[in-house]
Amino acid sequence: MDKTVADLAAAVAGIEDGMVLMIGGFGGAGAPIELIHALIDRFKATGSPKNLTVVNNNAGNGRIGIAAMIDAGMVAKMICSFPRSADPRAFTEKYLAGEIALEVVPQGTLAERIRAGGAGIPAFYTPTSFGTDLAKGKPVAEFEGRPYVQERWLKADVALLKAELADTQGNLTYRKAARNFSPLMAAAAAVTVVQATKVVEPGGIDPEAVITPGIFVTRVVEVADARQEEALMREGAAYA
Amino acid sequence: MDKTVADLAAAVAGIEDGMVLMIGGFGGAGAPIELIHALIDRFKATGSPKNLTVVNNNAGNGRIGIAAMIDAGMVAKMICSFPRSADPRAFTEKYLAGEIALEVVPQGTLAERIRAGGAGIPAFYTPTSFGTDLAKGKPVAEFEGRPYVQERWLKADVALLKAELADTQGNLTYRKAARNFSPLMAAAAAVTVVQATKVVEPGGIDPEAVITPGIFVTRVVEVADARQEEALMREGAAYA
Amino acid sequence: MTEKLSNAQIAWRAAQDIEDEAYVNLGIGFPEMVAKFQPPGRQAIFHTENGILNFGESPAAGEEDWDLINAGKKAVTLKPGAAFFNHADSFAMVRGGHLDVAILGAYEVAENGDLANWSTGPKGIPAVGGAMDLVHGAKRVAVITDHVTKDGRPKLVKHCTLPLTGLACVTRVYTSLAVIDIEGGRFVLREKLPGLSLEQLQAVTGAELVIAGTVADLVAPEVS
Amino acid sequence: MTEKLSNAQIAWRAAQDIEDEAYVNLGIGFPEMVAKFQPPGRQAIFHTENGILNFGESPAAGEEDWDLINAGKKAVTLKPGAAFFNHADSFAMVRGGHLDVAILGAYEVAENGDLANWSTGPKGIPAVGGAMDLVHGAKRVAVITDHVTKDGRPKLVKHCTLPLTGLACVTRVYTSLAVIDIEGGRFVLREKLPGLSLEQLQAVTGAELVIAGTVADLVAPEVS
Repeated sequence: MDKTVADLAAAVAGIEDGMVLMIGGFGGAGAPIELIHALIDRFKATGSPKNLTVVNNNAGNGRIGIAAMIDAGMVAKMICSFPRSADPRAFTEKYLAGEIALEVVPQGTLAERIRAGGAGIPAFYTPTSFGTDLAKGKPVAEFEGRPYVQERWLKADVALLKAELADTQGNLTYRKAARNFSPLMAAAAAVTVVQATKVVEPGGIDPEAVITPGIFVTRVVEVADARQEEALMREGAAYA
Repeated sequence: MDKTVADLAAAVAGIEDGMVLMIGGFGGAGAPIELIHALIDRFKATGSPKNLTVVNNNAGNGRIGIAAMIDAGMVAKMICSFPRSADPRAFTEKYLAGEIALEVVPQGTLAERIRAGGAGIPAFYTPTSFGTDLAKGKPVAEFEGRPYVQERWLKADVALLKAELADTQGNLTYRKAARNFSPLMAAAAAVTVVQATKVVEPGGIDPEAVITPGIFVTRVVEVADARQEEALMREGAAYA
Repeated sequence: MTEKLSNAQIAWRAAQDIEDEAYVNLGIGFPEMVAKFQPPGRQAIFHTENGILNFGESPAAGEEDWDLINAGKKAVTLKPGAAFFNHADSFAMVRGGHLDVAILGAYEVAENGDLANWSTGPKGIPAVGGAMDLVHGAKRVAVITDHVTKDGRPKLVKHCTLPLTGLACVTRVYTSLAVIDIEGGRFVLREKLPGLSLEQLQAVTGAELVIAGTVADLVAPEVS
Repeated sequence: MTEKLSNAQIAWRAAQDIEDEAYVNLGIGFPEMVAKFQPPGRQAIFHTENGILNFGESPAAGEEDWDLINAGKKAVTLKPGAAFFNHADSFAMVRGGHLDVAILGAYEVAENGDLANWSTGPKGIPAVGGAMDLVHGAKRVAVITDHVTKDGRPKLVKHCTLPLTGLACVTRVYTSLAVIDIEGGRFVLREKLPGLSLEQLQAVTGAELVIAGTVADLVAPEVS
């Protein structure tokens, strides 16, 4: 079994117009910048993929990563908890112009919906958002006298993730707080694509240390010189 | 912050008649034999705790651990997925005599109910058990045309767990497949008591390697010479 | 009719349909044998409910590590690329549809794919384990079983009479006499022992066997 | 009335109520200051939604590791005993009631404990983050805030007019003028600035202040 592919273009193959993409990361930690930019390259060369729905905690920062996807016109809808950032221009401009849709989800509910998608749980109840605008239209129920909101699972066609180590079977570790949503997204997507800073042979990761077991991973590409989004931001980088 | 206690008796203090106890382990892997036996010692000395509800995947094996609790007459009800084992006499005798109650829960549903208890999710839907005797009386709902059963969270007054490493703040690692239900139970119990094979200072466990963060742990006791339940079984051990 | 496949031969036949690199869960007991018969060149990855992916054979007697066991509580070993995880994550793999194949035993299988394999009725002590989760999780749920009960009654039936494990979940049954797919609520015969007539097979099957295309010979080598 | 506590002083006051060994989440922005003012001898453990328990101060400029950030995307450091975990586990800590205290900012707090702190209405771009989860998770949810808005209107009100974050969730409010508990659907005054009369305080508060027992002086040292 060898899930590695030769390059970034092969890694992002098969992502089509209209798909739902989960993209790992919280702020810059865990953002798979190289995978995203490879997808932008394909869009620029072929006009596809477009009309994407992107699931991420945020909605892009500056002119790189998800923000650059939005700038390029690939994204029809964002599902996120916090569409603000140090430099939210890309999303803000499109949103105010009515050119991008937004589904705001409380962060814990977003995490749990993704986790449910991967775990085969179609719906669950949470106290979060009860009585607020974000619960409008959702079923509510009482348990032990306390009100809860019913939330639905969230799945994706493809997840794009950044890992620290991957073995060729797709077992993953992450670096510090770059873990965040990625293990959940790995399970919730039909196809999970991972850029790893280092790819090792099976046995190269201690079975106790595996955070995402390989069963959740479809393709792995090594990006040894991966850049951290926040570091790029501070250099004033733009991908255009 | 120092969550360690001096001995097993102090570790199991405060467990009272009628409480719900989650006990870690799947078969012998992860069974906190020394904590259980300390609780039996207290029962024998004081007549308490009794009328306990015990949550575990199984219902005891041989004459040690949970089986010895049942033999001693401390357990009023078992919540488990599989009340059979190599030597299920203790449970079987009491069950056939009508002296112990049984709630059988599919193993994945048991895990998810405990996980929900720790995660503040009062109810969720699962395909598991739909149309079977184990779904009787439970609400059902359709999502995308497929039927699901509503299941409720499961919480406990106390969890008794076995860890490999613990630091004094309660961060835990487990040994191999001894992990099983324990990280879920740690979160689902009001008081989580852990016997660890080795206790280290904060910083002694790599933050990436922590499986159960200390926030879920109340008390830690070092049991350096902890015995494995299955190994004791094979020696023919009995705790009576 | 005395000729039939041994349990090992049934397990061998089921193993031939497991693709290379498939993620597979084998039920405890008889289905565990399937792992032994993977064709050369194929390497499935085995999952056990109690939190291991990519475990291997049993260790030699005396070499067991009892913290390294499968769902049947038997000692196992690890292959390179193994991973440990907790029970919630383990059943997320199951319920979330991440397994390619689950192979389970059966008391009864109905022609609509209903499975009964966890309870022989109200007299015993009920014990379900992970079976009810597995039947709703894997992309393909197959059963291996003797074709009839010990006292000769059909295990493939019109309707199950024993408590159900899951509804309409089984898609293929490997028995001691035949390989049968469940399609459109019917038993479709794919393979049968060469010495067995269709009439003989139908006589020990509790619902109609449908023929759709070729019925191949069910042939298994001597294995154990 | 120009005298009031600075933000740092409000944060200092809130910090005095955090017990030793408490597990605490501080909202992004102003509430993050609370961590600086823990009394000597007490050591809370701080949680951040993005998957760290037991993080510490910001590193020196140039020493940042941008994979080691808090929910406000600021670089942090680790203390001994820190742990990383994924977002589902992080919000299990929140929603599951495992945090002792959450301290959040506010646009409005109503006398029944309703909180509005995520949206200033339909004109802006909505962004909620983890606030709606935090108000339902921690054992104690406190707010730190200026007593009035920048244009002088009360932030402590009879009913919130802005979109709600959570219903009846706040139990204590630390403002630039007072410390107020929410009990039985009323604002109960516990402390006020010594130079401020009850009438003056009531005049800038949008719902009745109830006196129940002693009203202590709210005194904070010069901190920044």
